[in-house]
Amino acid sequence: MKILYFAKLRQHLGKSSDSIKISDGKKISDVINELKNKNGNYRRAFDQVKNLQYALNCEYVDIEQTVRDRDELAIFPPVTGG
Amino acid sequence: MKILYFAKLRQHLGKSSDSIKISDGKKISDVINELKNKNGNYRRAFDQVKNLQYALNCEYVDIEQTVRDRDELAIFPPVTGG
Amino acid sequence: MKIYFQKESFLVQENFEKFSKVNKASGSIISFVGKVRPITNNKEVIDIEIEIYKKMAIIQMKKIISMLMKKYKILDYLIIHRFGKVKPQENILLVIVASQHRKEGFRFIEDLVDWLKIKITFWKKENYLNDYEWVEQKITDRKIFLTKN
Amino acid sequence: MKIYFQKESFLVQENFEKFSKVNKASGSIISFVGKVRPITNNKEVIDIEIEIYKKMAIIQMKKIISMLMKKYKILDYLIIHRFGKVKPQENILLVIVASQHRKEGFRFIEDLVDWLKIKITFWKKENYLNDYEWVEQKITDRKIFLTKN
Repeated sequence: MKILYFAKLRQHLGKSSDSIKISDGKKISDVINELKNKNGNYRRAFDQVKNLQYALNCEYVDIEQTVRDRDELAIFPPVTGG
Repeated sequence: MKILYFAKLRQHLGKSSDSIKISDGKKISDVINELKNKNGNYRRAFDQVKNLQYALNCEYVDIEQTVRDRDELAIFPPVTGG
Repeated sequence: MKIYFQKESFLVQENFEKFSKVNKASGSIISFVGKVRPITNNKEVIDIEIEIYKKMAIIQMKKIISMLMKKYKILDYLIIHRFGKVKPQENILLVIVASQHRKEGFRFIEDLVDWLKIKITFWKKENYLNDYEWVEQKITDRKIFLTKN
Repeated sequence: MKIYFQKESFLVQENFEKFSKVNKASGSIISFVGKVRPITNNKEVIDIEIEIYKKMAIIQMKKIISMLMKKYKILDYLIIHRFGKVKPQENILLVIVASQHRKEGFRFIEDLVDWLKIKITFWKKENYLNDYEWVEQKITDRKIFLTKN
């Protein structure tokens, strides 16, 4: 699955995307736990950046949303444009 | 007293102002009755133009407001600028 | 903080540019342009004539603005309202407002235009090909008056 | 009916002029310009960097507009939002809307900017002389989100 990071989260992670293999039916919260178990850098980034929001294929979704391997998941802090 | 007419009322009267002698303490309604008694032209104009509004020295007032001879009275239909 | 009631036509762009330069540091600039519609009541409008009671219009405008300035934090405004003959598609009214935050700018400009339409002494006469009509105040505008008064 | 998300700076006047020409027959034209404030939190802003998730921004913007077009009678709109580096006093956002009547124009433009600030995937980072800060979403904006959602 393609995972995109934006803004403060992207900066803390030091990267703007990941490509990881996911078994269909997992929740976004599971995916994040997997990422956090990768290493301390991921753990710190996800712990430090508050109020994260999630978009699946460009639609806002809840952290409990299930995902498929072909989805595009985006994780980011609340938007601040305009 | 100086009396100013605007818009449809001005057009119906065929004039934009009058200067008439008024004894202090009269109401605007009295002034209008005096005008209407002048001739048929005034009567028709004041009968035909609806929802007239009144301003005394550039402030909106009620038809029962009393006036003084040195006041400037303006009579007009509701405004439609903007 | 300028108000112009004028016969002459004006360009929005020019005024906007000047206003923006002066208000470079403001976070929000909102503008409203009211124009003459070419068709009303299914009739083609040849031109409109706008009558003004200027002395009262100035006094009432200042009152409304001072009331709104107490209500909303505004950095600057510009108001231009034309009178005399105005052709379809020409501008009648321009209001520009600069504020730190957009919400107060929106409230200020919308309130100002609402009040203008029910308090400021302008009257419009629409000339059609073979007749004319004095524009009547809209009930919707009057309702705003009643709720705000 | 155009939306631009672009790196390049833009002039409001030019866009306004073009838009007005196309929408000559509309009774009301309202515009909103959002600019970079030179000072925030008592710190001088050197510049800001705006990050975008473009694919999602376009999809979400179209959704919001189609929802608002059903709600309000609008004749035309233009939206420009910049990303990349933007300097203080420069424009970030321009929204122009043409409508027959002003009230629907005001509602449309205000709702659109509200939604934009809580739904459209842009993020701002403010750079100061010796440090920087990611801008946080305003609680007031989030409240609008909660009441409208």
